[in-house]
Amino acid sequence: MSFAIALIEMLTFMIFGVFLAAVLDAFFYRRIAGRSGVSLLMPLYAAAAHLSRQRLTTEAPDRLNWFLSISGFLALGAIGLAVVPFGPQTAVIGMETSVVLWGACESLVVVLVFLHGWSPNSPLALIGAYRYVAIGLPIMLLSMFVLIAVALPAESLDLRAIVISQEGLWNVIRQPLGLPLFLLLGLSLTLRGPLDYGDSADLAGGTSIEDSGANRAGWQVARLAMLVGFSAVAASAFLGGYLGPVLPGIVWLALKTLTVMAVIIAMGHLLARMPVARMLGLIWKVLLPIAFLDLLLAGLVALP
Amino acid sequence: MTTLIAIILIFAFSILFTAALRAGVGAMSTVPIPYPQQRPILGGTDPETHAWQRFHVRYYTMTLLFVAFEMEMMFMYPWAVVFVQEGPKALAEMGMFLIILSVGIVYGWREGIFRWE
Amino acid sequence: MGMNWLAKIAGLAEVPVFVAIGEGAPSDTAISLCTNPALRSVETPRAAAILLVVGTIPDALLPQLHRLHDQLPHPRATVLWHSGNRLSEATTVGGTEDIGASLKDVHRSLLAGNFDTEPDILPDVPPNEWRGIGTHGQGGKGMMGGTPYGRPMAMTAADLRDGLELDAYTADFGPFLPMFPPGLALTLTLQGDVIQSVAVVHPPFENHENRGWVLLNLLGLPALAERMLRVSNDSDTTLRRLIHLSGARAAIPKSLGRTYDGSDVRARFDQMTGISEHAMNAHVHQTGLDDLLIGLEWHEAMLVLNSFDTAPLRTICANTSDPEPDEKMEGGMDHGAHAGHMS
Amino acid sequence: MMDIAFYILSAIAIWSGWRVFRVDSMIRATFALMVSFICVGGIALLMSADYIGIATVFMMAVEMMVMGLFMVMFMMNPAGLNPMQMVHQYRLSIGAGIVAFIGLTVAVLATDLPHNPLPADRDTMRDLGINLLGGSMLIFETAGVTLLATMLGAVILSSRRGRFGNSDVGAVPPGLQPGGTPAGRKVEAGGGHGGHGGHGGHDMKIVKTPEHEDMGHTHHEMAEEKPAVSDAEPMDQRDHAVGHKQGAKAAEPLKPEHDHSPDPHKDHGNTPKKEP
Repeated sequence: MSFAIALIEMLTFMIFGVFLAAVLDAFFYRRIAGRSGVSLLMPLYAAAAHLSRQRLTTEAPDRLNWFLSISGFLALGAIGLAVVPFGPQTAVIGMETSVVLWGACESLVVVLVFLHGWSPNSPLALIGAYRYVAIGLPIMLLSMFVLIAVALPAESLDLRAIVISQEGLWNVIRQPLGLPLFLLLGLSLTLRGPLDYGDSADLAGGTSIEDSGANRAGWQVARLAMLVGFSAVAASAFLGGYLGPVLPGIVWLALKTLTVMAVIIAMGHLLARMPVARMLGLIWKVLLPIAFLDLLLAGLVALP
Repeated sequence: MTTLIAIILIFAFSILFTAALRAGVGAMSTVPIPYPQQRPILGGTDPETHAWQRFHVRYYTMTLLFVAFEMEMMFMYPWAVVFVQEGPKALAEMGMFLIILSVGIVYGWREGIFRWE
Repeated sequence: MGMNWLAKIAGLAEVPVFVAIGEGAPSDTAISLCTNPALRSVETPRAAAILLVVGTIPDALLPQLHRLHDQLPHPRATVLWHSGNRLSEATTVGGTEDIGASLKDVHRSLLAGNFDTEPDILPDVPPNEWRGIGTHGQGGKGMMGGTPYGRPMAMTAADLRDGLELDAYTADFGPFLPMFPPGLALTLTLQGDVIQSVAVVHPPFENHENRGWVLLNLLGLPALAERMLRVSNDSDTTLRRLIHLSGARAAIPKSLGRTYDGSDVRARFDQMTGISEHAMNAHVHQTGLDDLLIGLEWHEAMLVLNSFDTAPLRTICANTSDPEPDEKMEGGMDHGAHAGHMS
Repeated sequence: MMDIAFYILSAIAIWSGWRVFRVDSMIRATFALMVSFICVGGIALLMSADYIGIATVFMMAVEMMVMGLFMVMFMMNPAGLNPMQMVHQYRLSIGAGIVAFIGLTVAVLATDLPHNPLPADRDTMRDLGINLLGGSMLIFETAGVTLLATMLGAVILSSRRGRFGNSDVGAVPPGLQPGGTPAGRKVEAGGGHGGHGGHGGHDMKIVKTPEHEDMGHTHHEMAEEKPAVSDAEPMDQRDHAVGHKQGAKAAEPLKPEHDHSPDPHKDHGNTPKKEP
């Protein structure tokens, strides 16, 4: 019974989260672009416009993988949200190794974005797919390091235990290098701004260049769902999740998730994307040593 | 067990949702799509060949290094759980392990495998 | 009934427009389209409901326009603006009318079904006949031969960078790609995402717009790109500070796209975005596109292409040595096979 | 409940494992194998081996991705646009499959498997960690050194640049007989065939080159069942056509920094045999 309640809670959280993510995205875009006025319902109108158009396929596409890449991407975002505890001991997926499960989701995202670019049999989408893999793979190492670092003081790979371990002090302060590195992974998972190597403007939309109608709507929803899932994980791992005074836990979690979401969206609009070869070098030569350092510092701090 | 059920439910729901999006405006999509509409996007021109090809991956050496490195990371998860319990010994051991593996990265760097070959 | 409901909501959305720019388009086209709240300019025709032709597409590029038109999903419409083109069933909007309101009307009537969606211009025939050919009826032959599902497969060639012989993908790109300067169409041979050879199919149109906003967009900063279009004068210090903080300058590799006079993409980017006041005289008399693009990765190549104003880019296109004559000289042996398989 | 889940997961694992050999597209084959592994990971979850199960999914997703990159890179017809037989030496492989199946079944049935079900709340992660830092410490550090050797080996074998210069400088394909002249086609001076990938009809005059052996199989086993020679003819022409183009392009003046040394045989050494 409590499982069913948690599931419904998660679904509600996800629906509102996706909607708010779309609104926030439009808000930041307009603010930065200097455009006035924002309608809260714009994302809904845009979705309806997508849905009222035809869904096209290309010559000899891989239809099955096209479909599975979109629905699978959506599912991975939802699994991210499912491992997040909404309160003490209430998570849809409460298991001892939920951090590893989230890691598995990260690696499946690379597979699915690749498939999304592969399946239309279209040159620019194909370039986007391969380029995404180049960045999506190594940037996962960063997230593995920082998540292992947050697991050290908790003595557990369970996200519930990690949240409880932050009762005294949030990990964002205890391990200051962790959250920035983790946010970079978020930009990559949600295909945004400086790490959007799959769907970028120089490829006229990259992996989603051939998406029309329902496919386009589905892919956009899945990207937003991944943003929600990722932000909730980041809020739990670094900002103390549901912990907080007075208000109920889930409200705190929602507020923190929104904050992380806003930061990612703002970073996406404000930071420039460099050519992929430089980013590849940057990850291995600069960011990975920083992740090592993060783990070392976390280890020293956690030692009794 | 509940984990498995939750994961399966989430996947099933996502597939249903995506399928429902497609079914929503099904009226138009039952018509076969004519060839001019299927042509891949190149800005108005007609490609000679299929896009699927023996794609020249520019970073393939990096992927091999990555697989080896990631394999190593899997050892770190159980290590993280017992870190506090074992104390400095755990720190020293993992430090040694990581230093050994860093040699691999430095070597790859020196050979220029992080470039777009 | 359900459809009507969806159509009503969809009618409230910003109209997704794919813009095809032709000759003689006003130089403030990008500004007026992007500042119009009623519409949104999209990156790919697959996402568009309306094809907006601004300016006149010359006869040489009409086949490309027709192909582009047919790639839009139904329901779709074409709108001509400042254009001397004639397309069947297209709506023409006068230069003085409010383009946003007109497009919104067209979009609404399309959704409501008052306005028939435009049929294909081109005949419904596959690029090569394939149905029923071969043992599996997929048009292929053997492992790599034939035209499975209408097209042959790419074949191998040596690579510039590492000499691996993998497939080389040759195709014409443009002229209606958002990251290409309007009118420019190139034949590119790619291995992976690295450009192996380039030939000019059609040079860009004469136009005096500043491409700085396109560069910002290519660097992943669409919001700043729009801001740049909005501020008419260069005095927006917020914009300059934001560009500076975004690291856009550092994101461009050093000495990328250097011409013989010594300016590179970074310097041209500074000038276009108003970071540097220093006026450059673009000497591009000896530089050709082949000098600039060959060996570059796709993203870098797009940055280089958009770092030039139209006039120097036209000179560069004229300087580009065309590989075609060489080919005729070198390989006069099997042209029958060439024509037969490649068309 | 547990049993139903087990049977469903096993059925999907077996079915997708079978699809690996039946689909035409390398990408589909790769990711069918991934689905199979994911189901096995799910079965591990059922057995309360959470970490092992999820780590399997984690690793396999990444590894199949990398394998897919290489398969597409080096196999002809990577998307399976022309249907083909994914199994080399069809009869032999069926036989090998049956033998392996019987062997493994006998092994499973004959082994006295331990039967001590773990309580579901047992913290296996902690056991694993303590073991890594205790009794298995040497194994753990040895694994580190082994992985380092793997990294170095992978870099040395696949990177082009190295401390002794470019890897393809002076590389020649192996001879037909021990100590014989290098096999395969020389790079022609005219440049007209620069784009030829070494497959197809060009090499037909040489009866059996090493890379041809591979080709021959694929040709024969293509469901089409045509002799390789007649098959190769149209491909030959297409190669000519592309060859001309590329040849012409190679003749263009290139920028000096692009060290252009095409070696038409470089890729053959890397061609992976399909052994999923």
